[in-house]
Amino acid sequence: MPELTEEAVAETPRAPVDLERALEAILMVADEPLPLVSLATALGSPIAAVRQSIERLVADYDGEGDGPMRGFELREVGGGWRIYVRPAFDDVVKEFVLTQNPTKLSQAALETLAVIAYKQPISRGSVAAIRAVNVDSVVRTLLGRGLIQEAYTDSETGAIHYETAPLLLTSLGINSLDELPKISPLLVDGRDGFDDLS
Amino acid sequence: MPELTEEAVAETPRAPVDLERALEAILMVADEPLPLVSLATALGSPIAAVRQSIERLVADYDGEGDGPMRGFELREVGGGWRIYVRPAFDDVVKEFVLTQNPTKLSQAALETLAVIAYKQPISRGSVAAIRAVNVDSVVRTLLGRGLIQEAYTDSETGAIHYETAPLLLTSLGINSLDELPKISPLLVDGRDGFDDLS
Amino acid sequence: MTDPVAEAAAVEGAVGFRLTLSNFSGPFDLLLSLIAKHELDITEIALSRVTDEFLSYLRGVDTEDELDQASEFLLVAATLLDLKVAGLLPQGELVDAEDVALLEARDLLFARLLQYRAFKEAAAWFAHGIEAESTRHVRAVRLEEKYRKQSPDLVWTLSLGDFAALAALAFAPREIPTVGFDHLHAPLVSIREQAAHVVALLRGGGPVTFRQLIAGADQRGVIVARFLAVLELYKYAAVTFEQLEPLGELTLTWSAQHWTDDSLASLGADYDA
Repeated sequence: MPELTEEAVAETPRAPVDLERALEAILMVADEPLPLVSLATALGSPIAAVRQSIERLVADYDGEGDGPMRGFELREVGGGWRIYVRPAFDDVVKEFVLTQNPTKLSQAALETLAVIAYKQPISRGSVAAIRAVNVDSVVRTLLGRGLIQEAYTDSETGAIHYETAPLLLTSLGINSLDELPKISPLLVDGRDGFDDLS
Repeated sequence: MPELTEEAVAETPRAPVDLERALEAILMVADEPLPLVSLATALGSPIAAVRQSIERLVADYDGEGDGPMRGFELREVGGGWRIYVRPAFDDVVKEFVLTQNPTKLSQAALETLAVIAYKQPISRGSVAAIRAVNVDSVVRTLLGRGLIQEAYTDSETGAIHYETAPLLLTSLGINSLDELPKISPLLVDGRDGFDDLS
Repeated sequence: MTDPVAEAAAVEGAVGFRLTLSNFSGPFDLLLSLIAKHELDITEIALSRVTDEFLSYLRGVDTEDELDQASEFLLVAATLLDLKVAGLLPQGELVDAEDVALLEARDLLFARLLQYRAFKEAAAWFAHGIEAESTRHVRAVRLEEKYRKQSPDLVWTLSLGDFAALAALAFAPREIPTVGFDHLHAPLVSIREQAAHVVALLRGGGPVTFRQLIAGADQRGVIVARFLAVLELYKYAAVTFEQLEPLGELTLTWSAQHWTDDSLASLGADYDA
């Protein structure tokens, strides 16, 4: 991905309406969340203009303009934009999509995922220390699900450090890790010496 | 698919607007063209009503109502209805597809291809277990590149098994899979504990 | 939620201990459940009140097989017991270092419990989020044939040998072995990383002696790994070596014809097993 400033992308300015229609066309073939910068690159338009067009499309589909509220919506999830069915119609749609809903994550897997999400990058040993149980098989499950990935291997200890994968954001329906709930209030009194436990 | 007459489907009539919104929700996620009768069955609406709603949607997307002409269109193909990119935007979409598809396969894609080549036919789950990462998107890439193909679907689990396509042989400059160099010492271990990966 | 017992068995593939302790994922999980059962807050009193119950869960553990999995429980149990015994002593009088150590152990236990509880609550948020999102439907349709044809042609650069090496790499266990080093508390050394170091030193340069190769390596593990790396590189015909007399100076020369970073990645795979 080339680095782009908002200005640099500008080449052939188009009328905003064209841009919205072109965006719709691209969104029809997208198979992953599309960041503004990818859209701007493909369209040869300034990021600012693309952002505005996206905002207008969101409002359009939400029925805030002249048209009706559509059966679909434009959502920003996992760092990009994609077309989703509007929640009210999720049930209607169900039988038309081949959903192989994976088995639910176990409590142990969810807790391990939470530890990794808040402490990333983190080694398996450190996760095990926090959870006070062996986490090897749970980490394997999370890797296989694509919810976490290897971040790096510590050159001294050889310990693999893990981080959350982009799929986690999509699975949670959030746009970035910043949207995770703050964990410090959950720790109540935030005792000293907490950080060096891990 | 049960046989349905136009009358038999009628059960819970809905307001036409609702019907259009539900239809566009379904059409947004449908991969295959959907016959009227399937849509009518799913929505519990008379076929005639569904046909009218479809016609209104076509006109709507074509900009014949109050709204703009969309970047997508609703078209009847092979006896069913599906949403496609509007041909006027073919160039934009082609440009986008170009930027999304680099000419070289990623390391992850190559490794997955290697696993499939040596273990075929193999399900996605089994590849994921061997590589210890989620391989859904790379398998899609390899399918799209014509390097692998579906071999069969396991009748019990419904898991699709993949095999390499002739293009791989051509790319490697060999005539048959027998010519793949043996790497057997590394294949014997049959890794314990990986079976529980979905 | 699914049946927790079946879930624990299926997900962890665990035998024995987890099942004996029904469905608690670790000692903190059990402690928190016990404290919650008595509707208590996390305090010293709460801990002393649930200690007996906690210990009763441990009585199911009898075989050596389960001991490994039980060790974390036993550690917590020991701390709890110490605290309970100390509770019989007059309060507020710190007599010796042992008491101080006990207070530290107690605070550590509290801190870890609180931390565990925080992550447990976060996990509930994750579960809810994933559950809610799993009902959503995203547009993900096959690319139309006319656009697929538009994809630029693949540039294939791998030779048959490269491809096999890649397969070997993919099938090799991804982790550097840790067993056997843990109890020595020695840092783990990766042969592949040491090989990278060796390659960097040798490649494009003149002959290097093994003595120079291990200069600055202060750990035996690193020296061993570099030696193994040299042997691996020799197997790949990437280096040649010369030793004029037994136990004499070993001189290495870079001799690889086709060397890529991929070759390095597949190096030492045998040692991974």
